[in-house]
Amino acid sequence: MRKVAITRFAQSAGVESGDNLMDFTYRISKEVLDKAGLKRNEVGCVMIASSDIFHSGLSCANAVDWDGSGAFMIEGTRAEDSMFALIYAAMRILSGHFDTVLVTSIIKGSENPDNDTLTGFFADPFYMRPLGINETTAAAFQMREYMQRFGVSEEQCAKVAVKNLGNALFNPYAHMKKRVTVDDVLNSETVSDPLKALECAPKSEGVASVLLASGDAAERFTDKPVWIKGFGTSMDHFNLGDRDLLNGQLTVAAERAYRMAGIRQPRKEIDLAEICEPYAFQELLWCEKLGFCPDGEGGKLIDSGETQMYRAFPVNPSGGVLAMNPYVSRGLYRVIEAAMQIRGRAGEHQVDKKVRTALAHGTHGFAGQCHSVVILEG
Amino acid sequence: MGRAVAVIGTGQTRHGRRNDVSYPDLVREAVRMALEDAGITPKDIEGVVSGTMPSMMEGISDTHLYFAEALCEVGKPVLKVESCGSTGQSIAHCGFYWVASGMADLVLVVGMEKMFEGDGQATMSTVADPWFLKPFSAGAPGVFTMQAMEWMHRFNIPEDKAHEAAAFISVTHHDSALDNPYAHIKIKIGMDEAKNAPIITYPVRLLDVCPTSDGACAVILASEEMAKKIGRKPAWIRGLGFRGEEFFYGESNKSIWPSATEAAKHAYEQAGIRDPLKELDVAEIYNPFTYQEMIFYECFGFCPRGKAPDYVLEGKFNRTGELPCDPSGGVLCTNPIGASGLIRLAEATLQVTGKAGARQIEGAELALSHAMGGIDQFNGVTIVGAKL
Amino acid sequence: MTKEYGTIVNTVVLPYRWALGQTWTRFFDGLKEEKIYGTRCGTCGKVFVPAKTFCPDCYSDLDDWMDVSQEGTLKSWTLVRKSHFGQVRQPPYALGLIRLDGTDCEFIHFLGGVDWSDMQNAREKLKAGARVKAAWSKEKHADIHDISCFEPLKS
Amino acid sequence: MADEKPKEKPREMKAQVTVPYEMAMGRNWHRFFENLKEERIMGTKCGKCSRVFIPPRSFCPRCFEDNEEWVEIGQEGTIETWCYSNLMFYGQTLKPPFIAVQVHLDGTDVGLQHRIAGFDLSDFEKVRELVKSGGRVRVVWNKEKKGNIFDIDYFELIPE
Repeated sequence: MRKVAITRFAQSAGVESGDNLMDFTYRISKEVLDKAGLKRNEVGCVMIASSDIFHSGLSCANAVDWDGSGAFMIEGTRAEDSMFALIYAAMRILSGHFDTVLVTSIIKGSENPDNDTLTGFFADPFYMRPLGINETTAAAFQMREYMQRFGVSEEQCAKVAVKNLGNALFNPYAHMKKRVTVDDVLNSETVSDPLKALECAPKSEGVASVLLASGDAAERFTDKPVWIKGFGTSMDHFNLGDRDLLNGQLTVAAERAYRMAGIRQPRKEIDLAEICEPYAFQELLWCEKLGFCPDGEGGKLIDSGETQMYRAFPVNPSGGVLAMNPYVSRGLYRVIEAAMQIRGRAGEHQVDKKVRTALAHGTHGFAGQCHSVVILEG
Repeated sequence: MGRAVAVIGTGQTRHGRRNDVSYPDLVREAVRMALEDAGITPKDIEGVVSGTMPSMMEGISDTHLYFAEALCEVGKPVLKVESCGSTGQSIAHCGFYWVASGMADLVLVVGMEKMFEGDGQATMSTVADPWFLKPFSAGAPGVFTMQAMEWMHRFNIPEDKAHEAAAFISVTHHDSALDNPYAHIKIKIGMDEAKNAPIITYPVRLLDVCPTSDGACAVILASEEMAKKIGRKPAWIRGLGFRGEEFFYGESNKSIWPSATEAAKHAYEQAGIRDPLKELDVAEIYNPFTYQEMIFYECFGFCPRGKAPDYVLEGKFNRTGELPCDPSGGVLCTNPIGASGLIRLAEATLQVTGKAGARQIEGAELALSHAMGGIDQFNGVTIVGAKL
Repeated sequence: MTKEYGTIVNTVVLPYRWALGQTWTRFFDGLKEEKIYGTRCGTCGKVFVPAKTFCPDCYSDLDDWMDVSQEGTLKSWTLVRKSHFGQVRQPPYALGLIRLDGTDCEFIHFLGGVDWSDMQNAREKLKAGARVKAAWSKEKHADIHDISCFEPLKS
Repeated sequence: MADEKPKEKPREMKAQVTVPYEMAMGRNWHRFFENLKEERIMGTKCGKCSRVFIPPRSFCPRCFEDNEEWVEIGQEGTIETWCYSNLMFYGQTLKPPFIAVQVHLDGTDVGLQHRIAGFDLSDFEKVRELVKSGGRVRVVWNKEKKGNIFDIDYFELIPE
């Protein structure tokens, strides 16, 4: 089978930008191409990811996204989520039809109304929407069940926010960065009980771009390729009531990625994880489902301190989604951060240990309805 | 290069105004038919791709979440791909590369739209940016009319001739739709009626324009090995291409439409087609407007630039002509946008597998399917053949 | 405008008319008569509420309709305190995941009859397994709001 | 209960969805609209392919390089194509009938979308007599400037 490498990448900072969407997209896509020394019209295929959550008030976001991503008269399309775009791009290379794919993911959170307003549009119009179900209320249901079933405490959940917002202080691209204590988190405004404001991700700008190349082509663009060793996605039931919110499809998505990458013992074989945790407790739950600790022991994992930046198993050294939440791009940001760590070029937030294999995770939908997992290797 | 990919099953809902079913139920209707056609069960599916014209048409975001069960997605790998009107082709391409990459042997591809649930033209005006284009939006007809006017001007096509040819296309397609059990608009019209229909946006008249439809279409793609194992007569994907132009309508030349021309060229190269008019047996062109269909004939190399009306009036693209185009009646008679591009592939598949019933083109072995999207911006083409 | 750079306000207003289809229509007709309808799957035997057209697990048609219990146990809940644009109602309001007796899934609805000024007491009252019962709206429109909310049963 | 039929025909649920956005113009478009206020039309030029863009792009989508040069553009141009719209839809900005036009302004290499007005549009046959692809038009400025595309009120026909 062909190999697929991440060769070059670029990301925007999460803070509000006065650039319009088109120029913003151009700036980041161009940065990647310049780094790779590749001309726009030499790219084999362009894959755009932009959100369908009423993205910037524009339907068919791909229409306006097209030019800035360099796709004029190039083979390409747009995917709904940045992880989907990355995976589809990898498949295009694996198919042997393309040697390079530029993946650009786009959103300007500052232009959109509240996250809750937009994620509310996931809901069906008859039942969940008139009841006001959105990503936050769904996550609040999930958090309470998590605490009830496994005795995970609010303090343990809050610790994730403390860790990640703290890590973000070292990440120049992060949107929210703060040194906070568990008490600060617990005393922050209640959003949707038991979720506190500091446990919920902001809405951020986020244009990120990655140039993928086939194994043979990769060395033209970089001396440090990061290989995509495995990927997997999986989908859960739509209706929250039809699911076990604590036992969703992440396990299945991860199994697919692990099988492809030949990973049997994730905790041992993976050196670092960038996890999509729009709500603090989800980092703990997702760690369990990814096989980093037994079920119900996410609380113990954070207590152990092992997931901190300079410890044995760093999780979200970038600050994660709590620090930076460009909705559709957030998965690709995890991939880029994981790739930076593997290359040893994450600057101030570079972890101490040698990172050979890293995991990047993305999720969208209510309470993790859809998960994507990507395994990267140096 | 890559693995061979076959279309082994197709399913379409009855298209039209479908308020007898909720949206997920409509989707399931198409999926069930495709499963039945391929002779497989939901368990056999290894991946699901879906797409609509993006969310503002539905008023629901990320519909792959809402349709999880209807699409047989639960516990399965999924991808969602969208490219406006060309979504139907884009999702088919996604399914193609999924199978070609070796990551799955059986992929379900589903496109859907419930256009009656939203306001089509209002939604389409939101494709335009709010600074420059949206203020002057006259909906989709406005865009397509400007294109038709530019084309006629550029090639000195007399308006009368174009008008006559457009009416001819309308009449023949509406006739064809009568033979298509899934078609939405089923009316018998005459030339006078088509030519004198009320003007929507001059020169485009009511009978030159596609309807608003609810509908869904599902297609099942398989690897060579799996297709042989299942043993139904497949249609092999022989070539595919997708191209897009600049967002601002005025920046590229829509009378020669580079994206349509290049997308087809890319597909022809893979399929080894040099003279499409001779080599293709049938074409399912995305034709929301009769005038646009003529521009496509030229872009796809079916006739010289500026000559489409002549060819049309000679009957070259009739069901009995040299290259029958849209024997299903096309988008002109059935247009659930997110499904429309995939319906073209499904119809092309039915043709080359000899399953097109009353609308069958005798002996069809090589067929082109196509979709267009954005503000005249995107074009996708897939060519299927009876032989690998 | 509050931003310090040039912007354009682009408010999108779109009309919709979503088809309920047979199943939702019949379900909401039931609510109008203070009945909560579910459907049972002939293959796996599970009972789903709200009624479904097809089984989310077996993909088979569901036509075995039943009038399910209006009481159930609370599985999870949240009290929404923060406002956002287009919210369904003014916070605070609470939502619950409720397993209605005899069904095999959770039903979602508002929670009422709880004093939110005393959170400790509220949490005690709503702990996992708490029993709740549907309270009906006086005015009915054959929609989900025909049920006003679910209220804790006095234990 | 299995044989009970629904009491009513399937219904529809009507709703109106409102979603507010505030979108950045970006430097180039901001400058463009500021110039409109002063009745000047500014475009940008690609240093590589020399095409002049209006709206003024900050980059050339084909060459993929920054457009650094600004050029003032003429206020007259040629009609590339046009469309008489009598189609009404929800939330439309311009009320029909109106004439949408793509104008090739002198000194540019692309078409600009705007409208043609300044005469009675109610009779289509008369409109058809007057408006021709290839015909010349000129800018009519809005007296009241708001820094948006309607600072150009419309394009008027230049008699042959």
